[in-house]
Amino acid sequence: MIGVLATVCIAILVVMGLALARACYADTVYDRILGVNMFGTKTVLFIAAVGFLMGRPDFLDIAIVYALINFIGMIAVLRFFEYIAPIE
Amino acid sequence: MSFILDYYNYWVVVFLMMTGFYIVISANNLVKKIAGLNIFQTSVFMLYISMGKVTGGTAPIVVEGVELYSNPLPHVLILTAIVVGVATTSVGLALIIRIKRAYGTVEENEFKNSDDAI
Amino acid sequence: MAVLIDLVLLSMLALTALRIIFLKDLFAVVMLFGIYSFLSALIFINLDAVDVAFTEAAVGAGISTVLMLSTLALTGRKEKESKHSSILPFLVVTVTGAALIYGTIDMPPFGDANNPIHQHVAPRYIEQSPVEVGLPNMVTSVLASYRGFDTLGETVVVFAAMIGVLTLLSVRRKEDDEAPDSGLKSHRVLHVVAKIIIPFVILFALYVQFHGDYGPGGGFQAGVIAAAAIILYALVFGLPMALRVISPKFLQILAPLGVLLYASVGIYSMFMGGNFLDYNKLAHDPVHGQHYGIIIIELGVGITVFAVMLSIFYAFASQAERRNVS
Amino acid sequence: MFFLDILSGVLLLVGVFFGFTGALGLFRFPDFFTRVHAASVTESIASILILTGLMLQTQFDLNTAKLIFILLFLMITSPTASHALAKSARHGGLLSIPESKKKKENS
Repeated sequence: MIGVLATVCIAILVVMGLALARACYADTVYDRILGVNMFGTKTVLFIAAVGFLMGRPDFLDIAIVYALINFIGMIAVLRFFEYIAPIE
Repeated sequence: MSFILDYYNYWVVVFLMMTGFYIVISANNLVKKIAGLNIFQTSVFMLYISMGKVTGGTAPIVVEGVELYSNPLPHVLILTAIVVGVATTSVGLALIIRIKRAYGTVEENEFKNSDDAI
Repeated sequence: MAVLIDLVLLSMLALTALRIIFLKDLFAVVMLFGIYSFLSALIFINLDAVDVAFTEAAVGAGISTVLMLSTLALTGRKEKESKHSSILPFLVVTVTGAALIYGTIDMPPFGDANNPIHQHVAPRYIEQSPVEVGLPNMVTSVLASYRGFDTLGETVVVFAAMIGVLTLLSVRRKEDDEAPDSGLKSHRVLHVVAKIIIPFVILFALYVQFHGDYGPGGGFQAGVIAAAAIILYALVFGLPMALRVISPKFLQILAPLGVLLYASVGIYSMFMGGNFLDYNKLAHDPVHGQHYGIIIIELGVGITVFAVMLSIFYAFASQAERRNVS
Repeated sequence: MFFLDILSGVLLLVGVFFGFTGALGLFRFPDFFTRVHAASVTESIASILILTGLMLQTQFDLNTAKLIFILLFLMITSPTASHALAKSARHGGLLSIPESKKKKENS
């Protein structure tokens, strides 16, 4: 079972890397926000999986905080984006 | 090989610290400087936490059947430092807003020029 | 496996930091900074510092990002090209970095259980704190009991930061209330969803506050999460609505109240014949006394952090909104 | 127990596969709205599968409850976030590929 969990963790890391690349090199602002959002969601899954891999799955509280902060960050970005003049 | 494994954590921390330092001294924009300062600060946190880690240990919350725990002391110091760090960051950002209102810009060389004019 | 994950996360962190240097769009810088905080919190989890990861995720990624975004709303989004050459800063940084790396070689190896740092007070905390304080979470025991005086100081610093921000920026006054507020009014779905999840977030904050003795969490994290719930409300429904729910005046009373609650535990323990913040004297049984003391001071910390974070957010957000109106 | 382990392993691997396709979609799809589609749809299914797979690993205690809470939270917030993002992009004047083509022809 450890093997499967390790595979899952590494695969999620790869997905996080792709999302990070999207967030770093994006054509439009919205693509960047999309990348950041995807990164956050995958982080939640990663924390959950890595807890089981390390044998101490009682730290799922942190995953909840991540999910929450990811959502709030997203809303804040959309909210303040209205105020910031886009550069073209 | 074991030499690298023993120290790579510290080296990456130094790299991050220097990245933050570079942004602080080279960036012209004050908001970016604050971001650089935060990167620097986080790398210091990481240095402390790296020192507290014990290989094979686990998080310092008691469970049955575990003997080896990581050092809880750096965790305590850094936990409070993070909250204080964000509080000081907010004071810095508030200062930036006032600078923007007073000088009309947050670019370092521009308000230096307008200071000299006075 | 832990080493591999550590390496991958650290290299992602390094890449993010490098990318931040070259981005001129400050909006993107702030978003990458959010990712940076998330990544460093992941590394803290991997290095067994779950409480720190909790705080970093909530404070670093959440509150810092929101504050920086609201500053950007006022100062503009684009960084201007610098006319200075970047060679001198690069040289300074390289020399400093080389010196620091030279310094790390004298450090004890990473993760060795015989390192000097693990020899002095840490064994006492690890072996004795479950007996003396009676809590499974050593970080909470050390934070609230052994180093309680230090934590009182940190709480006062956070409170002082609130005073600093409020002297620099004023919170929106009543007469501005007439101003049209855009909020995220057109997002109907968001309104419904926010209404559903905000109560759960506050419930979760209470869980973190009172479960902090047994798992990761405590006053600092709970205060921030509760503030985040109200911040979410303010973002979705507009600042005036949030000001009506929890007024800045109320927060300005709440913040010193938390600090006073903390300090009064210390004073009370002095009256009971102990030292300042000596919880053993709070009850007949020392371990019970420790429990009472820790619960009360964590509550004080939580109240202060909640009030401070929220009033700082109010101060920043009302600046952003006022500029939008004029 | 053995059966549960296999089931959980399958769920985890399939979930990761979906997550990976979503990340590829971020790069391969032609315009922003299709990319949102790729990201948000796979995100939901990947979270469901991975978190359910992890739930089967627990002893059905507090951890299971927390996983269910995370799952519910993600199921509510992640589609909402995608929706709000797409809507903002629409307000901001971002066009899909057929629309921008049409605009070019008209002008």
